[in-house]
Amino acid sequence: MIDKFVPSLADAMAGIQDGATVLVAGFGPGTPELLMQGLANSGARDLTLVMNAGGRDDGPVAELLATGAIRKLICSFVRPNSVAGRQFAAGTLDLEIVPQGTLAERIRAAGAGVQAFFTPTAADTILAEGRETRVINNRLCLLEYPIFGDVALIDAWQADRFGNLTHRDSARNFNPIMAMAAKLTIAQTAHAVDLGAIQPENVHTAGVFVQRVLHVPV
Amino acid sequence: MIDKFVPSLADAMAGIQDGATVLVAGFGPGTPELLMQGLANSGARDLTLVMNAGGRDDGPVAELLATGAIRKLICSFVRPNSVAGRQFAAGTLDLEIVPQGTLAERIRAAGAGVQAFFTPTAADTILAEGRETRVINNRLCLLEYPIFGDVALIDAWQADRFGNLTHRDSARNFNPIMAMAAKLTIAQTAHAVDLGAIQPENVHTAGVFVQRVLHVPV
Amino acid sequence: MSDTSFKPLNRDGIARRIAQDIPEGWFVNLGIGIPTKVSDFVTDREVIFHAENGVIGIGPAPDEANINPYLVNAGVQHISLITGAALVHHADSFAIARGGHLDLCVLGAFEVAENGDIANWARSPDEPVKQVGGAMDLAVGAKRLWVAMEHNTKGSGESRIRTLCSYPLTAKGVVRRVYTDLAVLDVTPKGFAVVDTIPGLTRKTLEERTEAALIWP
Amino acid sequence: MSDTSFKPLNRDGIARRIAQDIPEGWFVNLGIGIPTKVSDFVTDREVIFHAENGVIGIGPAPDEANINPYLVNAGVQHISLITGAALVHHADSFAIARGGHLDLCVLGAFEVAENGDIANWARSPDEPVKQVGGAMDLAVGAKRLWVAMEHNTKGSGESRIRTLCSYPLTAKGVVRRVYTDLAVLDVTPKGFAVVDTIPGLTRKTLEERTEAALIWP
Repeated sequence: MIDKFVPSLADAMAGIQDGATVLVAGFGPGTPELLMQGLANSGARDLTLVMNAGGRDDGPVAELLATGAIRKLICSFVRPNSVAGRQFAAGTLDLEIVPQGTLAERIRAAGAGVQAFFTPTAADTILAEGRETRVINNRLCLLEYPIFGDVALIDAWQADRFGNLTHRDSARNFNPIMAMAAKLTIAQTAHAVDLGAIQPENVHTAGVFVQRVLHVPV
Repeated sequence: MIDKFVPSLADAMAGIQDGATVLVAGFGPGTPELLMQGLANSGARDLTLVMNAGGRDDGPVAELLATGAIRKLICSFVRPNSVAGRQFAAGTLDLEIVPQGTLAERIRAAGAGVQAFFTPTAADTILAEGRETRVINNRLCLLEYPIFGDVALIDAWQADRFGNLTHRDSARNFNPIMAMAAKLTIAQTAHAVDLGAIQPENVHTAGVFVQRVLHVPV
Repeated sequence: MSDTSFKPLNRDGIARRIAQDIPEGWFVNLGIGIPTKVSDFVTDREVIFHAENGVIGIGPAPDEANINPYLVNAGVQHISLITGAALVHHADSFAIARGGHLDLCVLGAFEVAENGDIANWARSPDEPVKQVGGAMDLAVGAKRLWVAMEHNTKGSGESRIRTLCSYPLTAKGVVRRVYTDLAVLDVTPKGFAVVDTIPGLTRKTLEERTEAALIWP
Repeated sequence: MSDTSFKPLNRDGIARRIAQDIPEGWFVNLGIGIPTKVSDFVTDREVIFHAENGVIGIGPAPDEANINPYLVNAGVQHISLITGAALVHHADSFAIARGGHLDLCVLGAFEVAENGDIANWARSPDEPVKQVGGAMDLAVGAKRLWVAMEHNTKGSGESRIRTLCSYPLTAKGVVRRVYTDLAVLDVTPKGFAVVDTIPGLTRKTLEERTEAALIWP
């Protein structure tokens, strides 16, 4: 029987290697807060964290960064007055700033087997300096590469034992695409439901993209 | 008030220009048969038809091709014993064969503002002859461009006046991505429903991608 | 700057002025700051507002009692949904922005130039932290880009309406129109064209307050 | 070819043999033809079958009375869904195939070569019509590719197990294993390795029937 539920946070986080690239979803709601604590406590070091809001200071990203386990942060913005901002200023954190739409598209590309793509976003900005550009259809475009995750930490509203998920309202955000982009996707879910409780037409993240599910009742 | 419903097939098909690129969805179910008849009867000529199953002979694609209005067909396969196969053999139809996944991805790229992408699919086949390839991450990749539609003809199960759609079961197929990829997306729907009848979380094709809706009760 | 014959619009005033120009049926993304307020003033037409985090059909801000903790806008403020809303994931949401499906995006900015360049994310190329967010995607992807901002900087009163931007760009040649506390300016192939000005503001004063050349009707 | 000491597997037999090797929990795409039959023989394990048109979790073929006209597989045959199925659109469905999310794809083929090349869509580069479908996407995208086919061509009895493919390729170097009516062969860096053969088939006969060299255990 396929059953992706794991009994504990420790089981959920087992096996994350030093040096891993970890995708963390969330945009306000939809942030897998318990799994982020689990990552902070896991002892894994030298990590690359990919998280849109890595440069904010609300929520558990501050805790995660404060462990010093994050070597590099890939995100769309960093506030100067945040843990990430201060670590970057102090030279202890590498930073890659990616426009939010390009970030989403690069993550989706990793999940979809797209090996690179051209986008007009940022092509005529300083973010493109030293990088490959090309004029396509009279528009200057920038070549972007997928962001593959070793691990993705995601959040769900409902999950079944196949790992099929729903996400509530705007808590969907990066969750479905990060699930696609990682070798090991770990989901925390507010509700554990029976197989069949989620209508096939209304699955938001298909179980094929999810390897472990931890039930974290709200 | 926003109301994308149109009263007749003639209204649905109004304004399709000679030389237009028309995306037509469907994979068995999910084929907008009435709209295809409308296109056949519209008098528009010199069209490029993009349709996965353009090379099959079941359904209204045969009728559409038989009008002689299609100059070029872009699809993933053509059976020798089909209208398309015979027209191609007779030299009256241009043919571009695209692997089905690349076809879907090129259509999605058009909708998503991706100006080109590299994919391993077909990179080491005769379909890549004379085209740009590049080794990325030790894999030979082929450069592919988006397929933009002037018009998309799609099928839906439910529609509201904003143009939000659901698709039933595997009738979803190319419908959501073709809706994204065209300037003018025309949907035929089995059911016209009140605004709010489709749960926001379970809209399959958002109204932003749909310009006209024709109610065709089943 | 002590001219008291005119009263610059406040932030709500700029938002209200923008709202006047949005026709029914448009599909619109509003940036953080003044732009977010625009929807408050679109009350008599159906306009569909989009947020980068996957919300299509933002409704009014809820009162405290009706906050849904699972529903926020791109500024992570609580929102409601209109009837007929739809929710998508982040890549699909930016497909809307980048794929040319927005009739309009309204962004805030530090500077706009007469060639349509916009700078809204950093005050220096060497700035150690960079707050890009989704602005670059929206700026190149929307069918039209309007900017909402104060005409002059708060401290030194420098013009944000520029011959050339001095700050790092968000995108080149994309701004169609600028709404400030003093005027509405179209970006034309010949430069900034004055669409209208606030009551009491003289041509001379606007020109003094504006670094770029202005084309008058 | 008149050796009667062995009985080649029929198409169901090949499918049954493949089914034996699929462990519980795998996520599998089955091509048209013999591969489609494989799922009929996976009855005691949970294996999730995927179709290119967006079906995740194909169930058994329905009887006439229970046909759902809105639900077909990649061969446009009517299917049912298992409990726990999910439906996605065509780009998301091929994201599964191309993004490396399939544990296994089983395709039919005209030829397989000892370097793992597969040819399954055209018998000549000049063939006027080309039936590519989704095979090229599946062949390069799946974590492992197995091929199901008859060992020899029907007419002249030529070997489909080749040193090099003679037909236009679907993809290079991707086949891991071949299941024929005579044998199961692994594609290894040194060539085809015999995994097993049908009862009564001698080494000599298999070698006569096979153009490529065989590595025996």
